[in-house]
Amino acid sequence: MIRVQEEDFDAGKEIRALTRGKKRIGGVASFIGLVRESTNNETISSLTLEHYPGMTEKILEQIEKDARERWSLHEVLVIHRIGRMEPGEQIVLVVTTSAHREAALKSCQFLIDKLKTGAPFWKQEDTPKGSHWVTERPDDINASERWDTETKAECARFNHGSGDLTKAS
Amino acid sequence: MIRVQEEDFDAGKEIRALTRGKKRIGGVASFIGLVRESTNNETISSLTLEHYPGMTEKILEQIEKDARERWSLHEVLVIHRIGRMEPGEQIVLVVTTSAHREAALKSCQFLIDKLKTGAPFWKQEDTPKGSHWVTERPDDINASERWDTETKAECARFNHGSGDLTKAS
Amino acid sequence: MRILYFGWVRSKIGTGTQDIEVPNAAKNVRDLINHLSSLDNTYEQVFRDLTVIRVAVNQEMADMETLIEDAKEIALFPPMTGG
Amino acid sequence: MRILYFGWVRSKIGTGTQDIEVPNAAKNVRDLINHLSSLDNTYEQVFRDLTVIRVAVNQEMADMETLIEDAKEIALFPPMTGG
Repeated sequence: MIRVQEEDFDAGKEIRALTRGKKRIGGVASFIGLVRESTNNETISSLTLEHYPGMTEKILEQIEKDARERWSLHEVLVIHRIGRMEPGEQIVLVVTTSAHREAALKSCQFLIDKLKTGAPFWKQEDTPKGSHWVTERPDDINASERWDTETKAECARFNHGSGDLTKAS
Repeated sequence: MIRVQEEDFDAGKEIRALTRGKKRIGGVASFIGLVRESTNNETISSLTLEHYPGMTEKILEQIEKDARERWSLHEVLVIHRIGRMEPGEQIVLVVTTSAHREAALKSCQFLIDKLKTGAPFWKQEDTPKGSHWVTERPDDINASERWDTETKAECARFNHGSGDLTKAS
Repeated sequence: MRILYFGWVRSKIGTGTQDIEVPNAAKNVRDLINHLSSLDNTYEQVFRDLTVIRVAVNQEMADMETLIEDAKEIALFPPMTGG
Repeated sequence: MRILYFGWVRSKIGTGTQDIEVPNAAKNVRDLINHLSSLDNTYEQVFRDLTVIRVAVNQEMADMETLIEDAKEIALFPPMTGG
């Protein structure tokens, strides 16, 4: 499930709603991205996120679909905020659930890695010296691309409980 | 921080308490382990966890220390429940926080992998056919051991923001 | 044709959306950008280095050679920085 | 000396804690286990296959060859299954 919204989110509440009554889930992995007070030794007073409405949702849905092809997952949730945020505020939440922890943890990392450079969001940082657009980090490009070189067979190694999942309604 | 307790936990509340006012944290990774309703096609009516009081806390503190040597982490929290739990209940919570996502996600996986086979907990499953002690899974042993063959240099590659962290009070 | 801009491309051009008449000779995205650059010095500056420009045609990632004949919506923007 | 049992080892022995007089000749964990097995058939059965037995001496992981001279507390248990 994909949500793009201005409002903050309650990760605990979202995780509870996602897993309630789903007794086949053995592992829940989550990642929360926060606005930091400084990057590259520069003070950040606020961050503004803009996106491409319509395309953002399509791309995030495709990334979720790609994750589900690689791992046997039960529930998946991505919430990405847009608009203005201050240091300490939550930007993004990724939650993945599976019978086993490996699929949940790997797919959580996959989703956040992929959406960093593959979903149409753009960050602008406000600093005491003025505003600037954030440029993409080479580490983020590498983190995304490593998943493309990793074979699906490699992922399948961590992919437990697919038999169970097939039987799920 | 390590907690071994009978009571359930609220992951969202724990994460909020851990990150509140810590504006140098950019990524929060978490893992929640849940009791599944069945394993190996056998129905589980409940799970009872026993542990070695005193040693459990020492071992978990050592695993946290090992994680902090491998990655630049801010806050770390492990809550492990003991006693009787029913399907759908939470067993364990691991939360790691760092300036960047890679350190948070990797260390979260490290902690859960290590405590599965390295901390003195023992699970007993109650099924309609009776109770039995859970045996260790070969996959869990492999998941723990892969961290020992992975060099610390490999981890350092993901280890951003250590300069920042050194300056932290 | 509707052209959308995001990030610093939007900031520099000064608007996020434009409806533009594209000449029939413009077959692909590169042609469209060349047309824009011929119109105004601002476009020429924004699109001088195409290695820092990403493009989506009808909300799907595309490249400079993608044909625009069936395009309803073309977006031009810098590398994405989400998460 | 205080001996602790956990998991199925505890279930089979029927208690989690015992205070035992260990003969001076028992130098390491293996000697201690042999001593226990000599006392009672239950111990002999539990400790027949030592590949499934793990040990901690003074709350630190140890093995069958670990010396027990300074041990206050020795724990015998199956492989751990936490998380």
